[in-house]
Amino acid sequence: MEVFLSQLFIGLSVASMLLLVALGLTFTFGQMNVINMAHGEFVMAGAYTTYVLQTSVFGTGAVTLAFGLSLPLAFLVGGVLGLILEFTLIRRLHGRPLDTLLVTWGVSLMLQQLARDIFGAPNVQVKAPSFLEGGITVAGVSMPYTRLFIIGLVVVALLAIWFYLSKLPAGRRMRAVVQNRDLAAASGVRTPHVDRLTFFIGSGLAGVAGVAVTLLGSIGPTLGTNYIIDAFLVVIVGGLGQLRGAIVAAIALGLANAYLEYWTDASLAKAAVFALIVVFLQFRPQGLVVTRRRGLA
Amino acid sequence: MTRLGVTRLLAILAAAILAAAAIAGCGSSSSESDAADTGASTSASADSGGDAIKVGILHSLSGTMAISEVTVRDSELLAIDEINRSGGVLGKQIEPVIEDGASDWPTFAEKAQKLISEDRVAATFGGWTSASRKAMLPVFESNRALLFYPVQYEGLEQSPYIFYSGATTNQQIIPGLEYLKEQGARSLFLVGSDYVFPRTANKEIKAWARANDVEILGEEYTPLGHTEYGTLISKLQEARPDAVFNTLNGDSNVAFFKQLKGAGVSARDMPVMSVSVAEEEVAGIGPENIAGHPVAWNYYQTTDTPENRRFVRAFKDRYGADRVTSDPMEAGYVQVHIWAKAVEKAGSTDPEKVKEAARGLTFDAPEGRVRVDDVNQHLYKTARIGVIEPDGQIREVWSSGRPIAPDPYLRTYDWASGL
Amino acid sequence: MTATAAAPAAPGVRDDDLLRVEAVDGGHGSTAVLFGVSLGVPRNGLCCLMGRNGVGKSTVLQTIVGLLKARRGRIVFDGDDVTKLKPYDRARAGIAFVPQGRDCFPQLTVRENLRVVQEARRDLPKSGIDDALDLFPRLKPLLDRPAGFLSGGQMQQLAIARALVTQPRLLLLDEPTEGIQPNIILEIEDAIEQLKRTAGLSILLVEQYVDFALRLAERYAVMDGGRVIDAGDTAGLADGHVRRLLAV
Amino acid sequence: MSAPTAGASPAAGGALLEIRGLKVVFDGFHAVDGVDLTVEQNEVRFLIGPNGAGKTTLVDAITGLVKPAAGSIRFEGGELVKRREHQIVRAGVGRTFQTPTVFEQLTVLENVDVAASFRLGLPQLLRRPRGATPAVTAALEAVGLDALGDAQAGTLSHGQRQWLEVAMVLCQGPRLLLLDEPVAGMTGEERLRTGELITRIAGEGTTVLVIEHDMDFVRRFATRVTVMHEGRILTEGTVSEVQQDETVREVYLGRPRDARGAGAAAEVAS
Amino acid sequence: MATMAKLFPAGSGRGAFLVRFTLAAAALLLVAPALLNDFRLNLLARYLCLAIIAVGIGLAWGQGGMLVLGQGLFFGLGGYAMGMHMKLEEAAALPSGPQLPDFMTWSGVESLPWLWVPFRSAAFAIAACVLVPMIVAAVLGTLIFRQRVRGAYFAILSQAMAAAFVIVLIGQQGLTGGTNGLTNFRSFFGLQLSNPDDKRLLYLFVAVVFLAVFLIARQLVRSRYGKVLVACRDAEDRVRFLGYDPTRVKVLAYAGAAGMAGLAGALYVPVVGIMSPALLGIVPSIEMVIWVALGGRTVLAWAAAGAIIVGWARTDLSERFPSGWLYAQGALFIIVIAFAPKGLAGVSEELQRRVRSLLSRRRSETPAPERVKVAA
Repeated sequence: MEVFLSQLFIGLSVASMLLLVALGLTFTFGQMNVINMAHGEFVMAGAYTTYVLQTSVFGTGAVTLAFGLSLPLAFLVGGVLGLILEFTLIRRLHGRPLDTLLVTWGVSLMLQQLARDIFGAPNVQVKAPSFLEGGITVAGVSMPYTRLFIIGLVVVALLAIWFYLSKLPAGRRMRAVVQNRDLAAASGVRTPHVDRLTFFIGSGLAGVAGVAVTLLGSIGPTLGTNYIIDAFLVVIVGGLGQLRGAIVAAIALGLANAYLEYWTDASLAKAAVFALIVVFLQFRPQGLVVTRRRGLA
Repeated sequence: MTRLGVTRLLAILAAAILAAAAIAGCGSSSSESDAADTGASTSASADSGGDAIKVGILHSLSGTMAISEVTVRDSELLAIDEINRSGGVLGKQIEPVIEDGASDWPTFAEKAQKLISEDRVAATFGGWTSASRKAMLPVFESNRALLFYPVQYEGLEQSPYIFYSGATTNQQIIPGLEYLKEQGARSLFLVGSDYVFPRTANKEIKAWARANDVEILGEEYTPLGHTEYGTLISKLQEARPDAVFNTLNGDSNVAFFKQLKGAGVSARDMPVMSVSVAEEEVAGIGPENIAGHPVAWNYYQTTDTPENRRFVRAFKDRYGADRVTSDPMEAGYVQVHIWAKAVEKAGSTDPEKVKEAARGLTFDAPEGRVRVDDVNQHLYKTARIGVIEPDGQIREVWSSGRPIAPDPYLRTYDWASGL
Repeated sequence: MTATAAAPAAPGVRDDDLLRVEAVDGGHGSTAVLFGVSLGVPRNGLCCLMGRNGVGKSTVLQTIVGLLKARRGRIVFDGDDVTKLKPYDRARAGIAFVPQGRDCFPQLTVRENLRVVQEARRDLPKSGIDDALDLFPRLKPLLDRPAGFLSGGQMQQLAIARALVTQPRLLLLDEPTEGIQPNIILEIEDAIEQLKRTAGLSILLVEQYVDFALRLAERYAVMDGGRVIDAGDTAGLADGHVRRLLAV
Repeated sequence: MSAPTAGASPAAGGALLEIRGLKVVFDGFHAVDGVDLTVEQNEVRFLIGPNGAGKTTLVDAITGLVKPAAGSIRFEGGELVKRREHQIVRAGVGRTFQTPTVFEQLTVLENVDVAASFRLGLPQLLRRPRGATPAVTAALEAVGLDALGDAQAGTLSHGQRQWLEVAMVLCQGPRLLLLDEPVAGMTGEERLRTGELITRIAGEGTTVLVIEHDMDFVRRFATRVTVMHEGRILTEGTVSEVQQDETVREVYLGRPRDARGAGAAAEVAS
Repeated sequence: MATMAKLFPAGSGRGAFLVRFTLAAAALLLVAPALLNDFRLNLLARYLCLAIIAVGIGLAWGQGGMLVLGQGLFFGLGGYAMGMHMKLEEAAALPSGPQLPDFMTWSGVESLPWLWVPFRSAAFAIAACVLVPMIVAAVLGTLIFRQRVRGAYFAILSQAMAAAFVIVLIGQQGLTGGTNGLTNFRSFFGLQLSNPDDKRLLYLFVAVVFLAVFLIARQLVRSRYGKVLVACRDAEDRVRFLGYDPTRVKVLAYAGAAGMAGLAGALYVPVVGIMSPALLGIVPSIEMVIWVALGGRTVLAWAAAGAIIVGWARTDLSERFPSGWLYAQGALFIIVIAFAPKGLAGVSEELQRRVRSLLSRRRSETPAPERVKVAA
């Protein structure tokens, strides 16, 4: 029972990290049909933002302040990178999703090398703020504060996205463009602006995920590659651009990983999860959540 | 219309770059084959003709392993610089030819071949992972060329054309185990990355444990680059071993130690003995996450010898005060000197003569005196156990006191007879 | 760029028309559908575009809105050449489009469907939504329902309401009564009649109910095979002439 | 999988296609709402009705493109409902599309050749076509595209694409041919030729079901006409019978000018 | 000027192809061995292995529209099949001991795993190099295509399969050699891999296989089947209504590409002397597609050329700029894919067209005919 509960917690925390990376992809993949392989590098940029704030700007004396500020700043950094990418390349590749995949992969190569040139090849270290040290134990399950914080961060991110999409005009525009791009354009919605904003937010979320990564793992130029494929699988299993689907898929994959790894080992669990996904797509080739869309023509 | 024009222009430009690169490749290859020693090379040195002796430096400068290997390249270049400033070898300057293994084992093999047959290097210093060494091994053997390999490894190998400057099992892992046992550990949990070094090392550790009445409570491997250690840590917490023996590699250590600390497991509760975590890695993991855990090596930046003080100062002068030195870096530094000494002694860079000259050669290394084994071309090295301090340095807490003879096949250990 | 003032005016196009489509070629992707289409919508008037299925009527509308590119010819709105403008800029210039069929933002509520259009621009007053709803009172109790769940007729009313929120000067209506239950057709027709009386609104209507269309129209155009085969003023039009052209 | 040979079909003059109680639902919208339809051997049946009546959806259901919610479709006695698209084609049902879809990267000849090769085994498919086979030539001649054999299909006009599509179906020798608005966008002369072609095809033993709006065309070439409206069969009969039918006039041509209330009521009733 | 015109023949008929193919074959079989030293010739052999993969990708992606991002899986299956046989041959030649491949000894495997047993037979190993990848591809492809999974979904799924394959390979060290992979080969069907003359023979063998594979693929593309495949790429749903099952059509191309990748893997092992998971993961698999994109996805010869050019540029650039060449690589991919989607094939076509029109304009003052093909 204890094992069950502790794996449940671990599964959820794995899921939260997956979801944090996948959220941004859900935006860019779902809205614009862009397979952004450089998304992982935006995560990396977010992580390095935290590092720079902590070491260069504030010094190690104000860890908590630096960490707190890194959340909005990493969002901004990721977002601006996304904007640049959208403006220089993505919008020229409209309607060629497979080509965006290849092009953004080239971008990700360059960003990795850029990070290596700026920050050096070795990993760098970010201190976790002191309030995230330690953890609590509930019903025999020890829950580190860092993991609770990440779960909390995902919940906040989801709430913010929900609020943005359903309560703010810009969010409504974004949904309108997803659901019927031509109709939105013909109704006066400046779709390129919406696309740019979408990419900004999606990439910004990657930056935020980068901040979370610093609490769990290493910060190096190749950080993004560790997360990108898993995140894409979340998006695919969830269904194109479906927020609800992505949440369910992330939780399912996180739990599957946690329990399978407990019974077997990390390598086998990973391979088994891939196999499960192939089987799953046999039954739901479009993912968990599917919506019909109609075009004008 | 204008957009289309620009597009075409860019495309043509790209094609031109490519074509130029390809043609340049053809050109250089045919000319270099005829005059390998004078052909344009990637070397930084402008020396030409017969005044220089070329050596290969083959490490990953890109990809996942670049993190570690770049530091070894730096210390090897430092050693070359030192030798050149004191007159070089055989009166000639050493000219390093640097190649990128790109963290890709086949690339290591390709570049090794290139260094040997195109650059005609006298020797090559390179590699980090066992996989890269295994990939290069047949290349060096079939070309009868020399490779100096600077990293501790799993043993069970003895190539006539490889010099092993890092520790083999009985110079690092076994002392580490003995230390844990001395500290009262009666049960162990083995954690490693999923590749040859951890698996082979753990095989040996299990044999040792059987002979020493130490219980192995679990053995777990994670893929290279794995970053999610929640489940593994809960397995650890469940098994409650007296100590953990850690053969994780690279990035995974960062995730493992951060998450271990997050789970509230301290070095006092469950010390984790690492054999792949040196000063450089400690900086990436964050000293506060790993402080108090033991490591096993042959050298630390704090090792108290006059040679080391000189080495550390020279390194920091050259690369910056914030840089640290580590065991593989020291081994990289040492192996260049050993090669140079052997060449001087042999009076030639001919591999067979250098091998002959290297037998029994000694060198006062930063880690203390090392000696090349007569037979297996490994080094006699002093084993040292250290504990990581909160400032990121490693404090030596135990030492073998004298260099241990290398025994890659563990022939002198009864319990290892089945391996 | 080709059609200049010197080009001979086609029948059914006048210089002072609010919208002039001048010798436009167009189509979907690589498929050419339109060949030299010219037509005009008079200021404060209604032009009725007729023709059988598949002759290119919807393609004309989509080209006017900018969803499809005109390969040749030009589109002039209120004296300005809008041929190169993006759809949203044409919408901002005052062209509103009610596409054929049940087209909406299906997962947005009825209210959101209207608000998203109103909010897309700073210059549109919120009251525009109420005005549009006054024209279709049937939508008022459905405001919080996702538009995808509306019936065909309700959706069509929503589509027209959404177009009106943009306070257009030109309204393009693509078969607003197609496949819709008759009592709602009446309401839609009433609304169109009412709109036609609105000062400053011109309408280009694609409609298969010839009688209804001709009764409201000042101008007509008949298409076949991607070409306008007949166009002109409805005044003095012989009864049956258009019917014959449509060959029903 | 393999279709019964032509000789095995039921007695001549019997029902070739029998649809019973067919329903197709999209998101709660009943596009086809309980259709019963019987098409006899060798007839040219026209299917007419206003936009949105469900004609194309009916053809989609016959050819397996949409899955019916209920009902059965029997072709030569065999049930089509559960079969996949290509199996239905192999059973002998060919169709064209409202917007003609041809393979733009291939030449006209290759388009038809691909269609004609559908029963070939893999070894034959892996061979290079050496010139046009007689069936391909005949089909191209039938639609008058024989001169354009080497042109890329992407360069064809709308009308030519429709011809090409017809040729592609023709060379497959289907026993039931479903044409979705084959003359849309054609000139009068082209229409005439198409009509004659349809008549000829029927004379050679292929049953043809045509969706069409052009009443001139219908009058000229139809033997029997079925009228659909709002997903149902409104009526069926000869051209003149249908033209006399008051309800048909109403749904098709619109209400009389002044029939505001009454006309609507009549329509709701139908 | 007349020679210029000859260099850019306008026709693409049989004669023109024969000329070009003969020239290419002569370059590979005669010129290259004469000009290149052992090291460079061996590199060329390696690029030709990669070019074989590229031809397969050109078939599946360029002709069939399936973006195969996981060809590493099939490359690896073929490579491991051959590597296993070569390892066993060597082990059998050992004077004493358990006659196991070296890595098994140090992984603690005591008897030969059953999976390895059939690979003792050379015939089985050779057949398995091609057939195992094809069968795996056929099964996976049938499952995936039947559900009409395509486009980005298929791409990412195929990528995930390569990733899963690598994880399994690494995890089963006793069976596969783990991260190290299979290495330390000495002979290949009697050829001594340390002997330069034998390596030259090996090069010739690889070149002949490459030319043969290219011809087979070309035949496939030009056959009726090739036309159906293109039809599937452009309008899969329409193909159903011609009575074909697109699943089968696509599976055949997918399996064909897999077989070619497997064959390439089998040749790569003796040429390079190593087969390891590092060659098969996500990054190498994407790179395979990049070669084809760069060369020109719809033209087989250019797809193969793309592999050779990128391979060469990679070796050369990384020699010249060991630490900075990733920028160049990334930039090149971005420029080509974003701005020249037809790759070098498109660029070359455009250049030829310009040269031709320039020539014909000079020759006679009549204007050059309008280009018929419109760039996509």
